[in-house]
Amino acid sequence: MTDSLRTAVRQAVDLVPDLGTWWLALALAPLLLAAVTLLAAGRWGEEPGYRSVRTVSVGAAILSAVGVAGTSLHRPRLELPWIDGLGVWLRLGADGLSIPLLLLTALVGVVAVSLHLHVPQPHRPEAPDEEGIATTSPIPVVRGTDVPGLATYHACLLLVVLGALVAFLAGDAILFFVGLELVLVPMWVLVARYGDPGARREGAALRFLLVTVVGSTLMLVGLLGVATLVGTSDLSVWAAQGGAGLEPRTQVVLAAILLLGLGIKVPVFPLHTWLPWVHSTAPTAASVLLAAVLLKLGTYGMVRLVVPVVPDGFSALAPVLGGLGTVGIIWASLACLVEEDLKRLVAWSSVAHLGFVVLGLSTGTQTGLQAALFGNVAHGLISALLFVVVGGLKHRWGDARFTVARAALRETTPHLGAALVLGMAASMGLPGLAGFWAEIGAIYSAWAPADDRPDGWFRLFAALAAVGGALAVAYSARVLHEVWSGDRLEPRVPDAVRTERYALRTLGALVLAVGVLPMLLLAVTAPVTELVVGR
Amino acid sequence: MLFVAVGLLTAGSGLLAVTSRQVLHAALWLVVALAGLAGCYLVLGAELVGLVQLLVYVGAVVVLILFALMLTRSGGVPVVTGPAQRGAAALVGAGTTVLLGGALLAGSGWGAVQVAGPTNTQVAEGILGTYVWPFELLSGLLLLALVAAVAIARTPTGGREGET
Amino acid sequence: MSVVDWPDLTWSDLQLPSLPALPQISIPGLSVPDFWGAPMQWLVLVPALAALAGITLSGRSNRLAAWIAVGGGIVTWLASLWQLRVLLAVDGHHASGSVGPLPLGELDVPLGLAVTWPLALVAATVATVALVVQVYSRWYLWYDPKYPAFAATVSVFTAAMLLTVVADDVILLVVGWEVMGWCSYLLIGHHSTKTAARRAALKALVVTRTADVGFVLGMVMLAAGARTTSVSGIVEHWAAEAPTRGLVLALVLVVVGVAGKSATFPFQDWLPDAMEGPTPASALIHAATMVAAGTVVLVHLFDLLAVTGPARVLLALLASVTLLGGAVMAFAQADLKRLLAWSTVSQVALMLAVLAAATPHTGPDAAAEHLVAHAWFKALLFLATGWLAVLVGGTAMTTVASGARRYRVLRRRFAWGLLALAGVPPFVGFFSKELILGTAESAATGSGGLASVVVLSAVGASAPLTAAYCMRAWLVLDRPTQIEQHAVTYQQEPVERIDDFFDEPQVVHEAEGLERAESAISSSARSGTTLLAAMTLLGSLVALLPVWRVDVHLNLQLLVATLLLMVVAALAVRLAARGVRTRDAAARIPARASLAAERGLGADYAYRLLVATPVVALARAVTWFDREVLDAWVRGAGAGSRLLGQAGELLTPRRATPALALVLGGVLVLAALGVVSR
Amino acid sequence: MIRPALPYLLVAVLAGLGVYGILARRHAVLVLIGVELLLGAAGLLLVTVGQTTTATDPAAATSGQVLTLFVITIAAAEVVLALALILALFRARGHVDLHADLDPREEAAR
Repeated sequence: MTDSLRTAVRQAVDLVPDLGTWWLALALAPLLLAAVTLLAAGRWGEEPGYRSVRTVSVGAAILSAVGVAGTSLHRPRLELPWIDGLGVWLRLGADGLSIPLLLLTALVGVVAVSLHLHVPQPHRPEAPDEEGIATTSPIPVVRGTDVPGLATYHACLLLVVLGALVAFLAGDAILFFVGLELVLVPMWVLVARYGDPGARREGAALRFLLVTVVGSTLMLVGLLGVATLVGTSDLSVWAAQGGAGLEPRTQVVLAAILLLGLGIKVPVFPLHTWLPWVHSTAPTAASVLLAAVLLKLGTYGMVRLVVPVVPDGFSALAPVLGGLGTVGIIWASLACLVEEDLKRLVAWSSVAHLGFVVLGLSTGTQTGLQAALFGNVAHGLISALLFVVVGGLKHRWGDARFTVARAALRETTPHLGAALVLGMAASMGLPGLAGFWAEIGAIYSAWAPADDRPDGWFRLFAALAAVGGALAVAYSARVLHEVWSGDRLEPRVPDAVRTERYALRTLGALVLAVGVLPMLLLAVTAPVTELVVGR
Repeated sequence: MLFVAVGLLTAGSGLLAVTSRQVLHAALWLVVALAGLAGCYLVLGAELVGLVQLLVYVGAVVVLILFALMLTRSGGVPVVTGPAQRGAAALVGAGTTVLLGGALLAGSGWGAVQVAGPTNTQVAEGILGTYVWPFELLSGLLLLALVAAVAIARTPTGGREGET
Repeated sequence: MSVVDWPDLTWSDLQLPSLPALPQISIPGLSVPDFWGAPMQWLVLVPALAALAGITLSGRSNRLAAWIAVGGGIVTWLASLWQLRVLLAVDGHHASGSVGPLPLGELDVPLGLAVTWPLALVAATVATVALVVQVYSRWYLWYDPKYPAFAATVSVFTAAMLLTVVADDVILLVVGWEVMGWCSYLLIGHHSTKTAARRAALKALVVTRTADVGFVLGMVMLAAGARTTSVSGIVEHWAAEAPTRGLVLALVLVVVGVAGKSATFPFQDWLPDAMEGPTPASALIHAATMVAAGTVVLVHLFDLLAVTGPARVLLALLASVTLLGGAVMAFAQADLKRLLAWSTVSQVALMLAVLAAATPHTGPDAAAEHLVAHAWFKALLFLATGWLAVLVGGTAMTTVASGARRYRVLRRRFAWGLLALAGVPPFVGFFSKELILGTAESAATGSGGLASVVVLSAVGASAPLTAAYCMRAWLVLDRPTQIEQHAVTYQQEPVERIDDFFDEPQVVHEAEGLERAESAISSSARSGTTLLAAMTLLGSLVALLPVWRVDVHLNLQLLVATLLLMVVAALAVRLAARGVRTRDAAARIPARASLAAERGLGADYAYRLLVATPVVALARAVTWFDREVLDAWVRGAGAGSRLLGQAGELLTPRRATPALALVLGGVLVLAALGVVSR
Repeated sequence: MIRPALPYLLVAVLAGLGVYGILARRHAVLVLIGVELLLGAAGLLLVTVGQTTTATDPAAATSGQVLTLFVITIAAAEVVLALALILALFRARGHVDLHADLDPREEAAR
């Protein structure tokens, strides 16, 4: 049954022309051009209307997505000398490790760009005794409107996507770093300028910038360390050498620096405190990008820059990393049980899910790595879905906290409700949806880690991770219990508008497809994991 | 030797140009220093450069500086900074001299070499051949500087003079 | 020395003679294309696709949703029959693939499917019950705007259960297992505007998922040892050596998970609360899916369970406690649905008990057979109760009193269901329970050890208890009505069929006459219950099919003794009910005791005290610590950089010349460094 | 025959004097005089190197003088601009004292 389908798909794929490195250009150039155009347009006299801005940026994102799809299909490689004096080359290319994330980035980019930007309303102070809201409470506007600075906003979104794509495509450590940094500043602008004014957005934005810049600095130090020791910044050379010729002690130091820097970006347990703040402040699209793309850069960096490059150092630190990941799972899930703000809650759940990813990574087995890579993409899809819903809800309610008076989603806004149910189900690791395979894979691989890992500890981690899975069910059910079901019908809020519906359907369908047919993803990453671990 | 004499003249007048308490004197000492520099060029066999130096610097620039000095009366403000600042300046200046001199002397050594400069024809060919694009660019730069200077130095419209 | 010379009887003597080998029907030149796959694939795929289609296509149309759901049910049912046919052809074991092996590195994940006779029969039962439930819920939720979601959920539920039944891979078992838990959450909380329903749904999900921690870990351990997730591979690997501590731990954990899903002590309390869901959902959860899944999983893993002493003893103890406790609790309930719920708790524990008691010699088929039997009669009882509840407006014992008299059409359905539940011959319950008794007895006298002895005594004790609560329910339902008492004779008019499946049902108000009201059910739903009622009797034949792999010696003494005990219990209940207005024997129970029983003996309070409150307190501590301590370094970094900035500002000269001196001096120093270091 | 050490020494001295002049003077025009000396030093260095080089390539051989010419030209342009700026500054502030506080408005706000 599947064989005939496979041939059909292959024939369809063969119809796509191979444009070589032009695919790469198609993936990156539209974003850059559109971002520059939008940035310039706002300063060139009259600000363009929201229709033209949206057309330009959505068009650029879609074009770029097409380019990314072509890149993933034909896997062109581009190598140009860039900074000769430093031996830095402009190496761009996709492999099994980056293709899922590239596609994820392109898709989430389209989703984020197409979401409407709403004027953040000033914070509505809550009187606890006013439980029964008057039926005349204003219905929030959820359609596209002219917002001051809309062009800059879209340009920032495009730049974030561009930076992420560059980082995922990079075949050179310095280029990877450049991509990583390219993401930060527009994201800071998004949070600081377009964030929720009621949530001290400058503070949150500064927190984001400060913390991630610390992470970047550490990472740069680590990268330069490896580059000087290996003698090149070519990632394929790094991976091919596999730490040969590096002292074990040096490897441990390098791995520690890199993991610390990347751990801030992921974020791993004790370094995670910035994430809920930023998420609770950021506008919806920025939250979507932050969760679905930016956090992935950290885990991707671990797989790309640490695991194959300094294997001895990584395996020495792996128990600590796995332990931190596990503590993160439990810690964040517990926090979710009492968190009062819906957006912060979803952010916390991100910490928990990335804990599973980190745990899978640290086991040093192919199974664990596969599960981690799968979890990366799964979390990207799920968190994007959830943030679209939750961000929309926050705008509709005027506040994302559970204390705000609200109607039950199931009764009044069934589309948003269904999406929330799907997202929460996936978030709790329901089989048939994307989250499950990462979770079970991480637990399994922690129970049966690689030979050089301490068995006992990892089994403890596996047990704790399983408990964390149960906690995830508890908090997801809590969210549904509080938000989705209920008998309250007031105050009325509008259901998902068209763009939201399209976004939710696309993401939901992918969550389901990846959950039911995990081999779609696993088959792509399998050769790479064999290379990374199987040596 | 000839160069020693010219050089000493240049250095001495330069010293006076930066230490003189009289504004006008400083400018005049600058004339001497730049003229000395032109002499150095001549001694080194770069006649064209020496002449241009005389023409542009001694002829034009210094006149401009003098004009500026007259236009901007110091208005009772002391010309020279306090002793601490001067001490620091002397330190940095001396440091520059030592560092630069040390580096250059270490590079060249004390031996004598043959002066083998290009002829003026060669220089002209160089300017209009190899370096023609920078040369053309420079003319543009000069024009731009001229226009910009006029624009900046002009009395702002609606300013004090416009009212009277 | 026995008074009567009991004949020596084994189960195989009772079984129907094996069918002669069917003639091979070969259709020449018509090779079945590969595209059609194996029936077990369709068993899972069809309901899943029906759910997907129901959600995406039906929109707001209940009618379309019903077509899709029932159509999917029918195709599933046909697939289950096809499966039986295939099994007949291939001699008892049929394997197939599903979505294909997963490239998960070192771990071998074939994701295979396989069926044997008992499981194929379970699958057929599940498919039938699911179809009946679909048809029934179309009528039951006719005006419900959320019906499409409900129907789709039922379809997913069916798919998950069938997946659990036909899975030959522990990952697939976990998949089906968890999806069922989730679907039960949705179904129980279907009336989400009711606070009680929301709470019950939350409780069901959280309690079962908590126990599932053990299930998942146990499965992971089994797979990790064998380096494969295929059930046959796991059994082969672990059975090859003597039971190790790893195996014991894994199976104990699996048993804990099974206990959660099967509502066995100490996780029993979610199931009675789950009565808040619509009745069709209850029927599905109780009869064929959810709670029965534990039995199915343990049947899959029976070869390992049977050789692992501690896990068996644990299972036997839990199941025995639940078996007796559930029966007692059922007797004390003041609500018919809750009575049935507790009876489910008890009956499912019976299946688990026999699994604990069975030895490799006797085999696990008694549990599977009771699962099939239980599915028939419990589905029937629930659907009949739902029907009655619609007619009389509630399920409290006082409300449903005389129900079976007022609505004659329900009388036979209730009677047969309760008789089968009590295990009276010749109903299906009798045969399955006899087989259980025989298995336990064989094991207890054989090599079963402590677990079998415990189970045997518990099973023996549970029979009269079951008979007692069945008798109680029947007495209440069958209480003569006022009218009858006055007019003695009851005029039964021919039942009028006034509706059909896809037409809107005409709600006949009581004012038009009680007799006609009984037909206020769609004819298809009605025929569904008729089918189930028939199966409580015809199912006996299924129980006697020669496909059950049982090698059980039947002890006729035990059998007769059990039957006698049941009669005595029933008579005692009858006596106790005399003189009570509602003919409810439970009225004799002290009020405090019955109230406590209705509240589940405070299990809910215990859950909250022992688990929920500490966890939430821990969570609060965690957030406090996170905010005040972990976040400190971020805030500290912010404050620190601000301080640094202020210090830098103080150091910066405020005038141009010194600033320039600093800059040039700095350049000079840098240049000097460059020159010196060269 | 010439010792290149002598012009090099002069270059160093002139540069030092230029730096001293830039740093020690308060009057903006006098600061400019220091700048001129620095530029002169640069020109002298270029010419010296150009005249003593042994390169035969015409582009390299002429580069010393040509670049010095360029430097002189650019210096002229720079002086013109700088003086215009100084004039504008004088108009705005009434003095051209570089030792004054950086920004009076900022000081007032402090």
